[in-house]
Amino acid sequence: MWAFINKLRSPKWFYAISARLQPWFWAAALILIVIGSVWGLAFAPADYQQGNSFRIIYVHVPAAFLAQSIFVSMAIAGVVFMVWKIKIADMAAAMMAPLGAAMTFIALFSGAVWGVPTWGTWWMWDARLTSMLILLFLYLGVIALRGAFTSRDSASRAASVLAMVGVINIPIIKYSVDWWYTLHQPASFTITGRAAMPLEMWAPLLIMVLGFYCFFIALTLMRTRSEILRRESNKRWVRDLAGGER
Amino acid sequence: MTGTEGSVSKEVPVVFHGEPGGGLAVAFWATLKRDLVLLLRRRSEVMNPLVFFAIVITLFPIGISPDPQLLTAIAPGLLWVAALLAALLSLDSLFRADYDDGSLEQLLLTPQPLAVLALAKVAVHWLLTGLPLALMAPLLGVMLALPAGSYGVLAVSLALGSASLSLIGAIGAALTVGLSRGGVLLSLLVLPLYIPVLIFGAGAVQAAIFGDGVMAHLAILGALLALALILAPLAIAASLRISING
Amino acid sequence: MAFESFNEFIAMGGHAPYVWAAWGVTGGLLVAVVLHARAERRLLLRNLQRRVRREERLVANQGEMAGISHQTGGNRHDT
Amino acid sequence: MSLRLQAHSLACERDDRWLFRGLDLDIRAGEIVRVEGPNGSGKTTLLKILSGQLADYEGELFWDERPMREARDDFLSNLLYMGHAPGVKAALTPLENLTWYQAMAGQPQDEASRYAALDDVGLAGFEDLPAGQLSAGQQRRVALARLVLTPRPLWVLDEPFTAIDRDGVAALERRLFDHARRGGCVLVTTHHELTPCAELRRIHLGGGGLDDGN
Repeated sequence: MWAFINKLRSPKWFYAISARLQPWFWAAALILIVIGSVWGLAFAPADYQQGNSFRIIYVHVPAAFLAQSIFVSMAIAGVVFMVWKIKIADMAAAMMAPLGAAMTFIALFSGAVWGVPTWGTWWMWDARLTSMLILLFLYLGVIALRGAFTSRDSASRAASVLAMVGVINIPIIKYSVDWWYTLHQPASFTITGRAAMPLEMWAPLLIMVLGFYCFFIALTLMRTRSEILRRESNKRWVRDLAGGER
Repeated sequence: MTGTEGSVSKEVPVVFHGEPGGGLAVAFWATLKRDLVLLLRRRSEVMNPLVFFAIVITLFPIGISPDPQLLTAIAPGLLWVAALLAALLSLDSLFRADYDDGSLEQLLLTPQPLAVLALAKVAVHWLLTGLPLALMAPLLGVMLALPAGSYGVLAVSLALGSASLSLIGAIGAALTVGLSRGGVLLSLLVLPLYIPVLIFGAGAVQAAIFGDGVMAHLAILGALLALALILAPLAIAASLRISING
Repeated sequence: MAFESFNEFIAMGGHAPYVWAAWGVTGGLLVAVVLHARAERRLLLRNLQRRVRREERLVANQGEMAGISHQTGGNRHDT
Repeated sequence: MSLRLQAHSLACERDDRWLFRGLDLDIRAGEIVRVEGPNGSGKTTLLKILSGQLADYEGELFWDERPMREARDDFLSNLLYMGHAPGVKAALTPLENLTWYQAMAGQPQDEASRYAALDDVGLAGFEDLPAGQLSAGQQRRVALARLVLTPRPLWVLDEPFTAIDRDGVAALERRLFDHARRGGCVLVTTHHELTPCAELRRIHLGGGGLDDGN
């Protein structure tokens, strides 16, 4: 564990190891997402209540999962950066934020589109959609705060603190929004609220979720490598690398 | 210019100090008192949020409808949202003056824990913003045709909730104090985190109108305040240290 | 297979606009994110190479100048 | 207990630029250390690190031969720091400003000593005026009154001569040398030339450079 943390201090080591890991995650992401998409779109049975509009679940739920997971990952990276002063963690956190915002947007958009055949309206103050909207604001806050500082060191620290504060608040927000929703609309049903789903329905969902996670890891590795090049461009080994890849 | 200037007795040797003993309470009260005096000398800064609160509440009947029934329905949320925005208004200046004149550095360099001293500053913000807003809210409630019997709950919920708002908001203020244009960013960072307080605060007033039990809401507001009291000062202290790094 | 024919698949039992809009936006965004990451990486590498080449030229030039005028106290970088 | 502030191979990197590297310091009682260097060479940053405000540096700091992390509270209760900004509240009177500082230093509240301190820096008669109505030099003097009010062995002063008139500069210089002679220690940055003497030491900060390491 400690050896690993110490290795993480070296961007050079990370650059090398991520180059080897990256293709596997890209391949896994591609395969899983293709299988999940074909299965979910063409082979999974239609929902007896919602018909084929239910197939939106295969993008909505993975995106919503990832949106929350990425925020938690960002906060964990923030802790790692603040406690052990590992710059790689902060670089990764900086690269995760836009993807997290994109995933939150996908979850919101697909949820809104799903709302048309289900509730007959583009927007419903559904508990899940409302928390997703708040999560989007939290993401925008972290991104804006990081962009507002002129000093990168301060930006990193401030974004880390905000991510930690946000991650403590996410469950509180989620529970209070759920509570608020049940208070105001006790009768209506949530789009993904049912537990009992046959295997043919949730197996592709599981595959899609896994595929999205692999996509997130692969993209974060790739963009963190780019960020290393950006931030360490004064270092000798980066210079040699650029010279070598001519 | 006096003739005695610089006449230091040369016999007295420099005194060393041991570990600081007490003094925390003294420093806490001194900071509290200093900030109270400072704000009371610039009374317009204390008045501004209150006037803002009143004006916003006036805008709604004009913008929507003077119908008392409609106003009764939206009054709890309206009063809470307006009070929340009014409290946000004065938040930006919470650490700004100290940052500009250098007393923030001095605050950081006392042997006393920074979190406790920051708490003193937040307490002043609540005493001169949150508490007056809570006391003023029933008056505006009359103008929004709030049913009798909910006035006490409105004031208590605002008093409890605005303390949490001050604590959470101070984190944002501490993060943005080093930025020249932190005001808008501050609202972006802080407002999503205000949502749980808003839900239970407005919920309490609504419950009072419907004659439901109010204690549950107030208890949750109290729990949120307790959590904020424990965690927020630490985040504020960490954020101030980041901001002072510039 | 949940559908009898390809046309039925496209029609999605009347829910086509919704299903395909959600999937389309998701797919489009994923692809865009990947393309952006690739473009970002290429641009960074190109800029880095340009900078390295420029500095090499600079060092080479200064080396020549030092050789001609036999100066040693120049502001040469020993990279 | 002895006054000794040490730094081993201190380095500070700001946004991929080294402000200084491999800086070794050993500051003892009875010394006046003047930190010199061109603008942007990290003088203020060094003072902030040495006064425990900045934590993002490499290398080690020792106070009283203990690592700074352990000795921090003890260090802070022996330190008097004055930054670029004087830390004087414009809406408060000089007397009220000092009241706060006295409380923050953990000293007993004592009005007579506050009057004496203001008297000493030439502010007699201005005690009850809001500091905002005083001149910039007088506001700086309010801050300087802390040197008299709060006896601390280690002074870290960032540009303390700013905005002060010639008599005031001479008096402040006397005060610094006097403090060193009494076994105190002064760490100072200034554009003003200090009169050379036995206690005075200089630290020169140059520019950083391209990093060749990993």
